[in-house]
Amino acid sequence: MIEQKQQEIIEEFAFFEEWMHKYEHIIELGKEMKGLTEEEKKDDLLVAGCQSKVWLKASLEENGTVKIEADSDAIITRGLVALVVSVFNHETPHEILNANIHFMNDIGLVSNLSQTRSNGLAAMVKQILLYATVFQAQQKSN
Amino acid sequence: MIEQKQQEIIEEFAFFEEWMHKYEHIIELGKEMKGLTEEEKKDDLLVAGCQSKVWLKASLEENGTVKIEADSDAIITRGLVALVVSVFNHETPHEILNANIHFMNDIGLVSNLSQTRSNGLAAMVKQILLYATVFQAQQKSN
Amino acid sequence: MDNDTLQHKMRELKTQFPALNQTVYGRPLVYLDNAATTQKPQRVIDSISEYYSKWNANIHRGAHYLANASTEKFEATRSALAEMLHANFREEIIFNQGSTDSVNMLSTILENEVEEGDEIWVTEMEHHSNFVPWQMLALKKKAHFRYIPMLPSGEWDLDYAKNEITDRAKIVAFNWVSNALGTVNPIEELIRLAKSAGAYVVVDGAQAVAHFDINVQTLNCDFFLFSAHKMYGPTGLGVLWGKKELLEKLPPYRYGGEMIKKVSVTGTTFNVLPFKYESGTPNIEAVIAFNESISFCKEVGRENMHAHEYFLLKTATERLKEIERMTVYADIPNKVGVLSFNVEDIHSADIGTLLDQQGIAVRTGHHCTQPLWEKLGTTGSVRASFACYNTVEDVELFIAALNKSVNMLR
Amino acid sequence: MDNDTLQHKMRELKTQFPALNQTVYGRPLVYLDNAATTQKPQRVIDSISEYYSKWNANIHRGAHYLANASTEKFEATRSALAEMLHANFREEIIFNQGSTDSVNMLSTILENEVEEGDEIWVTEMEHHSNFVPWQMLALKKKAHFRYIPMLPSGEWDLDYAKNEITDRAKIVAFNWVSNALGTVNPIEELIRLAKSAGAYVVVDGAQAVAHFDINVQTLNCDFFLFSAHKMYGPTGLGVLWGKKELLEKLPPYRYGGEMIKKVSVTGTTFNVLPFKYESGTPNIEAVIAFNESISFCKEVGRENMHAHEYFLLKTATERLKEIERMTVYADIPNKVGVLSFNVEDIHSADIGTLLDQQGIAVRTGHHCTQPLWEKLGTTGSVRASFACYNTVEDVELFIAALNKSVNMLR
Ligand SMILES: Cc1ncc(COP(=O)(O)O)c(C=O)c1O
Ligand SMILES: Cc1ncc(COP(=O)(O)O)c(C=O)c1O
Repeated sequence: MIEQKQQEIIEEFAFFEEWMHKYEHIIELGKEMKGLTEEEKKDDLLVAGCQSKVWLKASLEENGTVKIEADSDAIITRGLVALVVSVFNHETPHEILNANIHFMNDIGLVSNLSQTRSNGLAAMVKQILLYATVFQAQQKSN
Repeated sequence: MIEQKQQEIIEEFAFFEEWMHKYEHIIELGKEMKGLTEEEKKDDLLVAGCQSKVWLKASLEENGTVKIEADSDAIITRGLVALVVSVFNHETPHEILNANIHFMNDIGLVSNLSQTRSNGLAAMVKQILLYATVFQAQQKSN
Repeated sequence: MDNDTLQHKMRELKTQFPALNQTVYGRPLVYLDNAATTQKPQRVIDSISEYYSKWNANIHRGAHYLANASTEKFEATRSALAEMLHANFREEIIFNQGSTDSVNMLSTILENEVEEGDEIWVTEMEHHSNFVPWQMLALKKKAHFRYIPMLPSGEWDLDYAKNEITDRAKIVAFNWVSNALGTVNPIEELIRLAKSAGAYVVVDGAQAVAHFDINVQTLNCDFFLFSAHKMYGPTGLGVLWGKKELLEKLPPYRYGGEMIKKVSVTGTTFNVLPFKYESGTPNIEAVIAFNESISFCKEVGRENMHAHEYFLLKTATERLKEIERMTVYADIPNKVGVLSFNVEDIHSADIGTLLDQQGIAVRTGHHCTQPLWEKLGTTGSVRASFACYNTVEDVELFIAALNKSVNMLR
Repeated sequence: MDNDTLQHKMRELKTQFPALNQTVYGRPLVYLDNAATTQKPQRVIDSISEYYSKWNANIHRGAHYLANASTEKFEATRSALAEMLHANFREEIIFNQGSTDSVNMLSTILENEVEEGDEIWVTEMEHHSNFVPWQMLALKKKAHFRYIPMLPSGEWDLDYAKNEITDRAKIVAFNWVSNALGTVNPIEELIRLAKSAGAYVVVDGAQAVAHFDINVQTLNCDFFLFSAHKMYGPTGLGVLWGKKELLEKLPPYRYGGEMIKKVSVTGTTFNVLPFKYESGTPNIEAVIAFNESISFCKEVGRENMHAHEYFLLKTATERLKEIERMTVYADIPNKVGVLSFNVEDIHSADIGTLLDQQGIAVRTGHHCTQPLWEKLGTTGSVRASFACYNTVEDVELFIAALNKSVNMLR
């Protein structure tokens, strides 16, 4: 499932020939994303490593999948965050932990977006994996 | 007089075509110099700035000229010290203070001998000028 | 020199900087991040290559040709700096790692000069490097950490300073030019105030040395510091000038080779200036190559540099103000070529990202001056900063790309 | 590899070092001052030129192409170093100015770990840079400054260490290889002793990194430090490795940009590793170019380097001993290619001067290890030190020139 979602994103971005259109799409995604409420955007949800701020919230759903919500104060980062959320949301901890995340490279996010920002995303992914690890442990001990 | 002594040294060194002979001559000068006694080679006579040690002693002679004695623990430095002493010894403070000291450059001491060492010699010359200044002041106040 | 002549003269400079002659993402690079670090002229790069190809040796203690040659070249830069700063003594010039290193050194060696209840002053606009070390020193010595407030215009509140700086002030440290806003501060007046209060005066010249002639004698400060990399020189090199009598009196900072006169198991005595403050193998390569940067600035003339950069600043500022909902910070006359701005409801990082895609290199964020932004009610800005090699075309490309970015983000 | 194959392989190296391909005073340069600083291969020089021609930008906080590119290259060297040292975490690698800087940093951040009456240990053969900072720390904290004596052979008196190092020892700091004598010390054993006494263990690897593979895990020290310029790298760059849990626990050292999380007028919080210890603009150029030195050493192989240098050492030592009234210091098997000697009644500086005239670069004097020479009853030596690019011909030229010099001086 995670792999399939990555493929869809890659295909979507292959469509854009110009950097401008790629970014317009990311900005669009950023505008569309539900994100977090102002009350939720607190320092304890902050993910380190970003020039712009990224907040991340994860919880275990009843059916055993992970619910991920996130936000950013910069719109481009927000769009990128939306992509990451769409890939990981509603997957099981097991699937998350075993996924090979490559779409960011494939759509040119790493080379084309700033190191600082992709580091921010890297930190976000790292944080999601951490949550998944904890949730998996919880599931096993239940 | 100082100028004349410098010219003599320059002529003397012009004689040597090879570095070896130049150094053999300097070593010879070092061996021949009377220098200071072991008791005189104390820290308060040390001149700063030398890799090898240089001791310097200056006094005002009855006829108003300056007597300079010096030594070094390294034989090449000792030879160079001998040259400096021979130029300044038994000159008046006035003559010393008004001299244009160029022989070290002219015989290739600065370019051909190490910076550290020529700095040591520079420090020695500086110290001699300092003594000369003091002696001149003493003479005037007498 | 009239402006046309000046523009003509400065236009040639860009060709001396190889890094400026390239494209990024297929677009010509427009480098407007000069307040972070300047590019280096070919002569500096060549000097480094030459050093490693011909002269490399450890300095000062050598008894051989290369060691003497590199020592001589190393010391020649010290002399050139003494001349550039109008220092009385060449041994007043201390080499270290950078401005941050200098301030940390000063805040350490001045430790015993500060007593409980004394005041240590900075300004609200300082770079963190000239803020945190003093804050920490105050904390350590139970001294009062105080600051001269910044007005909304980006200028110091000098009236406040006049009223509040008394003889309880032991140290007053401040930048000549703000790296975040580009404002040129009235340091002569603050130095006078601080000196008559009997305080040690530290001038952070990091953002000034590439634009103004400096005379530490007439400034009458106690310490003046800057980084080579912001003056067309190599990274990893700082210059600290200090009054000889102070540097002689104050304790050493780093202990090790070169700064030692005599070491034994029972005790150690220290060397004279400048070696007292230069322990360990220094950044020899950078010191030697920096002499080329010094010559470069002298030959171009800082007056010309500043006039040219100021012209670019004014041109860009006018064009910028045509953009709707634009805030230009510190839009006052006394400035170097630093343009700090925000567009309402758009994050500075977003503008930076889209400018970058168009080949325009600017910096976004807090620029290591968080207290300043807190005062201005935000967290940072987009900062475009000009150097002598920038051109009017650079400004045009920047403004066009900015307009496009803002449209995309609205 | 047999010795012939090795000699053949190493012979090619010299061509990679432009500084070695020159004459001084009309004679071919024989550079035997490698313990002071090594020459740099062309790839390191090229990397510096490339950096300034293509990538130069201030790192970490940039939002543009060049800043990202240089940040990536900068961090790549950190990763390469983590691999080279077998560090568990790449953020355990801290960049600074040099070995001297590292020891000063450690002696400052460990300050609160030392109490009155505790013991701080070094050895009698330490470089001043790993001696004086600890001596000063002991003085400041009223701790006992103690040292492991050196035997006349140039080896540590380990029996003394075994008897005297007790749980009162808080810090034990020592070099792996002596810069003055070239002796390779039994650090594994001393680390074991010091760790079982519960002390912090600091290893000065300045003279080891160009000769031995390093594994900080199996060594089990707490801190390991060295300078790039002694490992075929640029000047002005030090590397400090420290155990993550310690670096996280200990206080910051230099305050300023980059090491800050949040600054305000009321207080400041610090950033995570490695930034906590890397304030201010670092020596970006040197860090990036140093990656080439790391590759160079890896490709040649430190085992090969050491074997080759050892062969040169043995050859030179044998020839040296043919000279009358010659004292070779530390003529023992466990050595790197450092040959330290004196000729009776001849000053080392005189030998150095005459060797220099013949194109042979050696170092003379105390080599920043005065306590060592005091123990050996003299004030210094002539030191010839070999690197991987030296050849048997270099040894021949050196010995011939030495014979000539000694004859002139007798
Ligand atoms: C054993 C040892 N430690 C420390 C140092 C100091 O290194 P640096 O001068 O690069 O700070 C040296 C350099 O001579 C050394 O040989
Ligand atoms: C005003 C000011 N002070 C200090 C610094 C710190 O300089 P460095 O990073 O070279 O130590 C900077 C650099 O950004 C600066 O702009």
